[in-house]
Amino acid sequence: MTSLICNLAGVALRNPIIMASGTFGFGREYGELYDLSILGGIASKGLTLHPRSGNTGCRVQETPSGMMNSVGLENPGITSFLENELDHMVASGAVVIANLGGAHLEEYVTGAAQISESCDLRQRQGQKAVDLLELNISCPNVKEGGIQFGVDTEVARQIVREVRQVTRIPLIVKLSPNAQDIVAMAYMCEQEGADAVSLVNTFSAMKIDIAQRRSAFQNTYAGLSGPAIKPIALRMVHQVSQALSIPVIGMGGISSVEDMIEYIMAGAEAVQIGTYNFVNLHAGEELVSGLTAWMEKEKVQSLDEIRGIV
Amino acid sequence: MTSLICNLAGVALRNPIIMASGTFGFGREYGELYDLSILGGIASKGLTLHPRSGNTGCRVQETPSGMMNSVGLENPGITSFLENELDHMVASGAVVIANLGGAHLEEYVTGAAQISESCDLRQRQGQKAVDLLELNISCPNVKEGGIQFGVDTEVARQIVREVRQVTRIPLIVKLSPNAQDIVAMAYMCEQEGADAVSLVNTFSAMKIDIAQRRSAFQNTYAGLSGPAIKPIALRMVHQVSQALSIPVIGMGGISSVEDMIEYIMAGAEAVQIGTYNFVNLHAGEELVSGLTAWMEKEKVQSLDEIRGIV
Amino acid sequence: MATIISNIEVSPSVYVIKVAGQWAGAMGQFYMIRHRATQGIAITDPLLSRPLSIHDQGDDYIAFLYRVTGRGTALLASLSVGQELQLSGPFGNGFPVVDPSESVALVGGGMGVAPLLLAAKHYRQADIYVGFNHHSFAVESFEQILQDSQQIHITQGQHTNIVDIVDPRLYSVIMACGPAGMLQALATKIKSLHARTLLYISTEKRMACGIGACLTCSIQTVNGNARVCKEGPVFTAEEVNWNDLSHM
Amino acid sequence: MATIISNIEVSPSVYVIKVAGQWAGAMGQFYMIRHRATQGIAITDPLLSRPLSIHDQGDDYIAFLYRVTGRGTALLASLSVGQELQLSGPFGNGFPVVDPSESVALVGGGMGVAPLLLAAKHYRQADIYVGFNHHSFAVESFEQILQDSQQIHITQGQHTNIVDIVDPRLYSVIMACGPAGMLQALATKIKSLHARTLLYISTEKRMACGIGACLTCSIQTVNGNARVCKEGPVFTAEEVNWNDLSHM
Ligand SMILES: Cc1cc2nc3c(=O)[nH]c(=O)nc-3n(C[C@H](O)[C@H](O)[C@H](O)COP(=O)(O)OP(=O)(O)OC[C@H]3O[C@@H](n4cnc5c(N)ncnc54)[C@H](O)[C@@H]3O)c2cc1C
Ligand SMILES: Cc1cc2nc3c(=O)[nH]c(=O)nc-3n(C[C@H](O)[C@H](O)[C@H](O)COP(=O)(O)OP(=O)(O)OC[C@H]3O[C@@H](n4cnc5c(N)ncnc54)[C@H](O)[C@@H]3O)c2cc1C
Ligand SMILES: Cc1cc2nc3c(=O)[nH]c(=O)nc-3n(C[C@H](O)[C@H](O)[C@H](O)COP(=O)(O)O)c2cc1C
Ligand SMILES: Cc1cc2nc3c(=O)[nH]c(=O)nc-3n(C[C@H](O)[C@H](O)[C@H](O)COP(=O)(O)O)c2cc1C
Ligand code: FES
Ligand code: FES
Repeated sequence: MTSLICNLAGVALRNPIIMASGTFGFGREYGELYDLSILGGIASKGLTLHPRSGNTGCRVQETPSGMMNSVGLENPGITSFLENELDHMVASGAVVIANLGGAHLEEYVTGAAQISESCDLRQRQGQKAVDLLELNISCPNVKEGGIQFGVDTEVARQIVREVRQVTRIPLIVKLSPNAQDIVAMAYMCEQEGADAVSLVNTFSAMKIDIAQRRSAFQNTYAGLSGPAIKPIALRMVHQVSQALSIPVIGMGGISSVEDMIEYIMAGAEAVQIGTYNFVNLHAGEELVSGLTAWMEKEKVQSLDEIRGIV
Repeated sequence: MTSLICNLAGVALRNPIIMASGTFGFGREYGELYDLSILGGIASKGLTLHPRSGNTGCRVQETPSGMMNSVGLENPGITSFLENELDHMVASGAVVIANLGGAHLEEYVTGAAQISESCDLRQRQGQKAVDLLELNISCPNVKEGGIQFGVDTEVARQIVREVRQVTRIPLIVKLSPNAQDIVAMAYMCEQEGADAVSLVNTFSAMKIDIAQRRSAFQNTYAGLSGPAIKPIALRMVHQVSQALSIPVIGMGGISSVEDMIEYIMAGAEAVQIGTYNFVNLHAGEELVSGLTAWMEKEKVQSLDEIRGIV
Repeated sequence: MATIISNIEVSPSVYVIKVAGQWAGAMGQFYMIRHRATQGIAITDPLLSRPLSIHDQGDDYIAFLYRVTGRGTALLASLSVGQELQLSGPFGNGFPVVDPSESVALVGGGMGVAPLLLAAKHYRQADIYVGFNHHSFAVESFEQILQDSQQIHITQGQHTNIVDIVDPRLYSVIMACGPAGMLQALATKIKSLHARTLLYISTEKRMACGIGACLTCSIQTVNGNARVCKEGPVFTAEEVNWNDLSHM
Repeated sequence: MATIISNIEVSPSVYVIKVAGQWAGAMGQFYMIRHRATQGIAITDPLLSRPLSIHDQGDDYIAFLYRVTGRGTALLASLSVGQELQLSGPFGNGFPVVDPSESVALVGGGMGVAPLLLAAKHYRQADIYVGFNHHSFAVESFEQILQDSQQIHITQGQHTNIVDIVDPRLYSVIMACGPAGMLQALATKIKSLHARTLLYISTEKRMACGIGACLTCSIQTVNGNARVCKEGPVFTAEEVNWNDLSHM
């Protein structure tokens, strides 16, 4: 019997396939297309303490084998998430990951505390709650003039440390590929008590509208994702996996079973699927059944047999 | 009259289109396909003090809209270059850029000195020589266990400083996108007397051969180039152009006239064409005539009108 | 996957593509269309699907009217009969079904005529106004379904504007599709004539998912953000922010 | 750009594609082939061209025999008559022209038969040995050009090996193409029989440019590195490093 179960900080996932934050909403829309309970997990749209309306102007551009987005963390805010979305996510049957963003340190900490308290309460009432918290440290720090938190290890350390203190929910830190030293960044997360790291978020990138003679995005730069970035993201996941003892969740451009296997062979405990959800609306179900089929064909009974083999 | 002339450290190029190092050999092969004198410049294959036979095993893999290479600086060495290739490159009529690599500090410095002395001698004899030296600081530092020189600004500073001291040939420093802080790296080059910077070299990346359960490349990682990287490279060129007063040469994935215009609008004085030479063997001639046609159509008389406009 | 039955250039750079099968969908809804070279070969460029409104439907086909404006539509135009497409949909809210007592006009500018054919099939009594900067297209398709040839009004050429020949006071409801500028001109005309016409517009915005999950197609409305792919593409002129609509 | 005249599956997953035009090239040379969906639409995936040996040539066409092994060849197989390809070539050294007095054999394993047809057209007296693991293909093309049907020898199935039925002592020159293992087995057989046969092999290596500029196709030889696309693809068995050849 092949088993796809994987384990993240004591949370068992049916399989290592998680839908990436910002590409799956809160699961409602994809839930109309297929049964979400077959998924390993779902990461919510990035949440912030207060509702955000996101960026104005163009929000998406296609690039060679990739896309750039500048959604700007449009989200209903944590309170609304807890009231209107969490029940629905829990009911999906997949492991629920709340993805947390912020524009400054206090926003992260207050947000984490709010999610945490609300989930404690739910649990005392016997309700299922958020299984894992994914801390997105790639947000621009508005107090420091827009520099990304996730670039400098010591700046990021402060967030990880303080968020860790306010929550007992198992903590994943989601790393930015724009980090100056992604291995040092990941190692810092392990030191500060993170239960796992996930990588990569989108690459800072640019597209110029030559007819208009200005950036295609009002924020000048935007985030690159999709198959184009896979070779770089895979290298980062490999480097980080070699350096850490906590689990690593790999992502960036995954569009096939073979791509997932590459990440797992590079050391990933689980993987996330982002942009491919747009290219193939049934990505989740096809990858889950495809992974099972691959394991049977290759006579791999557990992914542990191949994890980190490279 | 539209003019495409561009200027790099006092060296006038017919147009801003330079063939990138490692993708154009020493010009011989492409010279059989079209007249190289129409090009702005040609950067030689990366040269090292001694001949190198390069890496063993697989050297190229295709990726989504990109390619990875692990040629490993196979080259005939500087002495052979000076004896057997330079005359031919000079005869092409394009500006000649010698691209210099090295496995440790002394190799860079000795190599730069050798090229420099030989070129001084040629000039005293009334012969044309190397017009520009392009210092590739992305090579792995074999003495320091393979870490790339181009990642840490202070490590790179030493090379730029010492190479600058041994040559009067105008110096371009070619930056790695794997640099921890590419703006700081570029600024260091300006401080140390570089005449220009060029970017980007290839991104460190990985591909796993899942059937063999090992990396597709013997060196584990290899360098990603091509259209896939363009959005990230363009962002870096924009950032660096904003920070520097010396000219910036932009590259990464250029495959069309529109791509070149994006780089120029982002601030590039000139551009380099790499991988696209493989996709379209007549890339050089088509881009030169395409750029002229574009300028005429858009009524742009000089690229200065649009350079850095974004 | 769906098989192409025909793919015909009906006017310079404008095509009608017909795809086999029974496809759901109502007037004003759209499909996300992606060209996969061959079943099973994953091609990652172009990556995203392109939104196209349902132009026409039959028992065994669905049709889209499109203009070649970039790589995706150029690729689409290069496909021949028998080749396959990836179609997902129908998505979006579509045009509203209003009471038969309302007097309805349908106004289309350029490619904006695409979703109106299905609307015309529903509103058989509606007056139809279509304007083209250059060549006209799809006009016969409208003529075929109309009960009275007087129902259709056409302007053609860069110096005429379809909005000029619409008198909104004649209609309690107008449904329109076309460039943002044209839609806004129509809204302004309604206002300045103090007409009490309710104007529905079909909007466009770049999309990634098409189903409401990615938030790349958000626009500003008086009720906060709305997703063109989910709450739209049809909005009332009252609720949208014209400035925001002019950004693609 | 070149127009496809025919693209026929001659055996499971093996195709012959014919492209219109007068194309240069000699036996053992190859072309770099890229599938551009439509003239003027830049598609960047797949990015690189694929090397294919010239299989056959006529006054107004060139033909390639290929097996679908990945995305590029699968795309190629999906193309229909009238569609366009980007062809660059001919590249590489090709098989040597030896003195008519030499006794020549041509040995091909699997897809290795592809470049041998042109060689057989040149060496009309040569004996031909072709081996297939599963289905055979291209055999009739050889038969058509041979003067004597006794010249061709075929093995088929996984338990036979074409090398077993070649007696190298009968030939002063053998030209061979096929999997690295087969080529090495042939070289070993020549050695162990103390035959004085000169063995030329056509090698394969992943390529980016195809013209000698990128050095991604370098292999080790007794004379230092050589580029498969420029100094090769044909080398003598003496000069290559078999270990290196087994890496793609
Ligand atoms: C709801 C909706 C319905 C539409 N219905 C039709 C129709 O029936 N007929 C028709 O011809 N066109 C229609 N469009 C516009 C059509 O989607 C674009 O013309 C098309 O996506 C352009 O793709 P391209 O690859 O040719 O252009 P490119 O410029 O190469 O496309 C690059 C990217 O930008 C997006 N994009 C570019 N222009 C538009 C646009 N105007 N709207 C949305 N995305 C765009 C593309 O989808 C792609 O992701 C509709 C758009 C929307 C949002
Ligand atoms: C000089 C030469 C002549 C050849 N002649 C023929 C021929 O006549 N008929 C034929 O069927 N095949 C021939 N091949 C092999 C053919 O090039 C590959 O089968 C083809 O490139 C595979 O492409 P793909 O996209 O289907 O496979 P993929 O595995 O998807 O290709 C990925 C990348 O690897 C490269 N690649 C994969 N396999 C090979 C290979 N065996 N050799 C070189 N590159 C490879 C591709 O070119 C591409 O860049 C020849 C190879 C060489 C070097
Ligand atoms: C439209 C879009 C929105 C995203 N929003 C978020 C977000 O809110 N929080 C976050 O951590 N990552 C966000 N991401 C990043 C993805 O979760 C993922 O890290 C990235 O896209 C790389 O994976 P991919 O190449 O599979 O898409 C977003 C990505 C896209 C494309
Ligand atoms: C096969 C190959 C070999 C290369 N060799 C060198 C080299 O020797 N020295 C160097 O500075 N850059 C080298 N490069 C990097 C290119 O010059 C260029 O910086 C990079 O490919 C990005 O540009 P592109 O996307 O247009 O290819 C090489 C790139 C390729 C693809
Ligand atoms: S296109 Fe994704 S939400 Fe509308
Ligand atoms: S393929 Fe570029 S040198 Fe041979």
